[in-house]
Amino acid sequence: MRSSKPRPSTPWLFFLLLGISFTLLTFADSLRLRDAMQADLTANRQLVRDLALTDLALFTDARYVRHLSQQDNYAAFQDHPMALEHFPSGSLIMPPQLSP
Amino acid sequence: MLLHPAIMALLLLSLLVTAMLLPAALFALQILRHWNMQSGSARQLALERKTYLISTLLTWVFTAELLSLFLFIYSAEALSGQFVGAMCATGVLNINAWGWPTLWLKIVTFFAGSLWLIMNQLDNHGYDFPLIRQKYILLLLIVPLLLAGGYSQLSFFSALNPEVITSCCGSLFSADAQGVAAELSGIAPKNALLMLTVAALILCVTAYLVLKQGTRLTALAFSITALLFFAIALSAIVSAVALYIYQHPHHHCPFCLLKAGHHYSGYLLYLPLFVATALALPLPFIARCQAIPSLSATAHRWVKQLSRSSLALYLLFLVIVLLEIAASPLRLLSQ
Amino acid sequence: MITLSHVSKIYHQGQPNELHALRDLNLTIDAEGITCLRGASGSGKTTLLSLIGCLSRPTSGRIALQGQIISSFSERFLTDIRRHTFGFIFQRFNLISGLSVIDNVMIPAYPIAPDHDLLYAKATELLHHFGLATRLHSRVEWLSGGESQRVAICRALINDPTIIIADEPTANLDSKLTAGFLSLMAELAKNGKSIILSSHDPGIYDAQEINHLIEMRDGRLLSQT
Amino acid sequence: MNHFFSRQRYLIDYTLASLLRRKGKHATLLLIYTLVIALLASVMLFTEALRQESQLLLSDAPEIVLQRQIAGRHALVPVDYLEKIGTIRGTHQIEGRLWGYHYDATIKANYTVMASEEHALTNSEIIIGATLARSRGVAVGDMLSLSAADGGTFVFTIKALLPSTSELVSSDLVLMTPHALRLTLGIPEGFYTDVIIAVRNPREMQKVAAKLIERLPDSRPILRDEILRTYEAVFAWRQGVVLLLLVTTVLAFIIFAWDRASGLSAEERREIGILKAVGWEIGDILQMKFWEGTIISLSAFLTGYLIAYLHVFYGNASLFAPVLKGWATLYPDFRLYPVIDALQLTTLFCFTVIPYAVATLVPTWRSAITDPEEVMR
Repeated sequence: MRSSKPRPSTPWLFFLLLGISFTLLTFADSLRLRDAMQADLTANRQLVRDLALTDLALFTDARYVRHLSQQDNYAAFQDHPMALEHFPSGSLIMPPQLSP
Repeated sequence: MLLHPAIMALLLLSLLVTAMLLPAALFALQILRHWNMQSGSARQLALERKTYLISTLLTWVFTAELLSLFLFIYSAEALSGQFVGAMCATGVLNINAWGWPTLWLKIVTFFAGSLWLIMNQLDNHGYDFPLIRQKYILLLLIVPLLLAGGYSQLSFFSALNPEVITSCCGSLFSADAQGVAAELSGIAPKNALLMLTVAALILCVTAYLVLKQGTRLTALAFSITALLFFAIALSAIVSAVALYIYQHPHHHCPFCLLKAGHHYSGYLLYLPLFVATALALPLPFIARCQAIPSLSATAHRWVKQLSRSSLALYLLFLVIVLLEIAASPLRLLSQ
Repeated sequence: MITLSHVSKIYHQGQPNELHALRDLNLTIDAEGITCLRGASGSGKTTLLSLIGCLSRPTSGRIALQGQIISSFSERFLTDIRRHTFGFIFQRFNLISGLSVIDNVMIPAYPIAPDHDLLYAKATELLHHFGLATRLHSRVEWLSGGESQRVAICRALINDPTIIIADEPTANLDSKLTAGFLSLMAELAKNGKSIILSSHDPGIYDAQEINHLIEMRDGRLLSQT
Repeated sequence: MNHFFSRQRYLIDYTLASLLRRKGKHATLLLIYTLVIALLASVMLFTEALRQESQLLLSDAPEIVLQRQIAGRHALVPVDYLEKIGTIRGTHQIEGRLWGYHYDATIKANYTVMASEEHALTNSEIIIGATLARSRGVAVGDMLSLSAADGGTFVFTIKALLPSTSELVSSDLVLMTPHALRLTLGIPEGFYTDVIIAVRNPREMQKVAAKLIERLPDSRPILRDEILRTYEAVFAWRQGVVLLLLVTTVLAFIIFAWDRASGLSAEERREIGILKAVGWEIGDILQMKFWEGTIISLSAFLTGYLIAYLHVFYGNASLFAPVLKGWATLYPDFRLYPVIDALQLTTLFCFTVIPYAVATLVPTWRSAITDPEEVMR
């Protein structure tokens, strides 16, 4: 005789399976998205090469954080490694490690 | 010190493990002092009930440790971009003296943990807690191991300084340092594979003896051979199998195998090898328990089952090694 | 079948509210049919039942069940023995509210993990037998006292126990339901189950269905017939 | 083995039935948990994607950038430096680079002005980044005036915009001819901003850089590897800081969960007592409670992660993009390059599920050791 009412574990195990497969699917989906963006990426790399760019344009609030790798000693947040920075991005960038 | 998420996760795990371990250790001391199965006193009942908590705690501790073994290797891999000359996880582990000890301690912990869990499981099959003392003595031995692992990991991470651009005159301080060697030297591939074959043959013989007789001596022999096989297999992976997988005669890294670029073949190799060894190590101990009345039937069955599964996994490992070698266009032995 | 020798049970040992529930009790229950423990409340009936039923361990003394000494078993093994040997019916029925009748009946079998369809069929059959066929999927808090008790009996029977332990089973029932309960127990006894129940209700211990009577007072045995 | 699975399934059955009975209580817990995980996962996915993209893009950055420093400050490089460098073996392309910052008072933003000879510009034409064009509200063919170093104002025609898909690297760029740049920024003839050097064999980069310092003691070479490493560290650091802040959220949640688990109601205690009395063992109760935790945390973990994935890669991380993308005046608008791996998932798991499991461990056990005898009283 079959149970007239489904066991509560059945829908949950189904949900779990669904969740896991969707999670695995995100890996496949990320590959798909990456493929779709490949052309843009290639173009951007070409731009980086052509213009000899060195930095991402993520931080533009102050000029000494615009080109992180090209900054020099007078940049405000480097005056003291632990100095609190006026601009928020400065406080999120690791202070330079003073190598021995 | 780096503020990398994986490092933070590892430190968090090690904090949690320590927090769970200390009460467990205190409890182990209580057990050793006050345990009396004949008594129905309130204290004895409380102790018995606490064993449930402690085994659950320890199951979590060892799960967390297993997770942290994976995470440690992954994060070493992920950090390799931040250090000069560290091409992969091997290089990162070489950065300071704590890298390799941490990894080894984690591996030893994995085996110690599986030994404890198997013992605990076996103990649960006896109505009178036959192994309680041995179990908690073993726990007291594992505690310093885990603490050492945590300490070593903390030292490793706190001594890591990323080599970022320092704007004080020239960033070239890093140029003086030659970077960290990302290479492990191995023995000649031919010798490694030969040793692996010999070890496999001995393993089969001892496994046959255990399955036939199941005595303490044969179990001990199997266990020791398994341990040797494990060591030889690791060195064979580094000095020969990895070369076939990378199709490169000088790339020895044991961790790059775990990457997508090599079809995750490392998991296929390491999983059977580690699990097989974890199953083989408790064998002499289980064989000894055949003498305990409340456990003898279970122990007898377990000796057979564990040695059979262990051998099967070792053979699986060998088959995978052979397949990898056969599939690789690289030829090392023909010259 | 059940032998207790020099059994004591002390609650809150070493604390100000220390309670000697049983004192040096020697007792053999050869439980064919229905055995009734009689005594005022506080006489140690419940403690005795919980010791016999492997719900707890004696502070000292030995208990043997079917020749096996169980008094020094760990809780894990006591439970294992309990769930294969005993079925319990409690004074307050102790059904788990919020769950359906059939779920309540099946719960004791969960850790043993029999095949689900078989278990379900067995529970349904039991409930049919005890006249609860229409109540299978009702929630237990909607049942009447008599129905609740019959659900509790079904639950006690789900694992095919050899011994049924009932602690003051009729305290919450009127005399008509009490008589009904006794006839159900007599029927079970006829089918080979042993029944041990405790009561201070004359309607029970003077009833003709009772085969053995054990009288207790202050944690000691008074008489056994 | 079969018995094992069938037993676990029964325990799951029971757990779900008992969770469903207290829907309200558990739904809030699940909701909060899911949100916390979604938040953490979004941060991780977002910064990781950014980190990966920076690595990919900047792997085409110049191999060596040579700056000159005077008094510890970045100074212009005289043309004759190029000749001095030219004789170092291993270098194969040496070019002076002209670029600088321009502060635009109208929108209070810094532009990066660069000289470009490849786009065939005339001296009055410029090419600008798409973000900049958006902020200024200008389009191709429009005029853009920039104040010059000598106090005057130059008016340029916008010849083209850089593709909007490249905003991550080009948002604030203004490309013009070298001549126009010198006039606008005031860089005298005979000087460059810095020098870029291509090295034939990447393994020799360190050696070339060492020679550069030896030959030009006032110079500071910046290697591409260093740039990559720095970005790697910046994003790891960024992710770390945000996670550290969010860990307090997790902690708050854990305390909440612990409180829930330990504040067992009398009814729940009685229920566990009944279970034990009818034949369940401490181990069974613990396993049942393990499933309770697993059902809640796995459901929350998977749902939270999926929400985060959709939020970051399909919803463009709109919730906290302003925080994570940087406090820029010119917000670059870009699509993230989705890179996810097992490390991220494992790390997330360690941050969320494990602490939850550990926090509920002791309260769970405490409820499991309820004396079965209690229900007889």
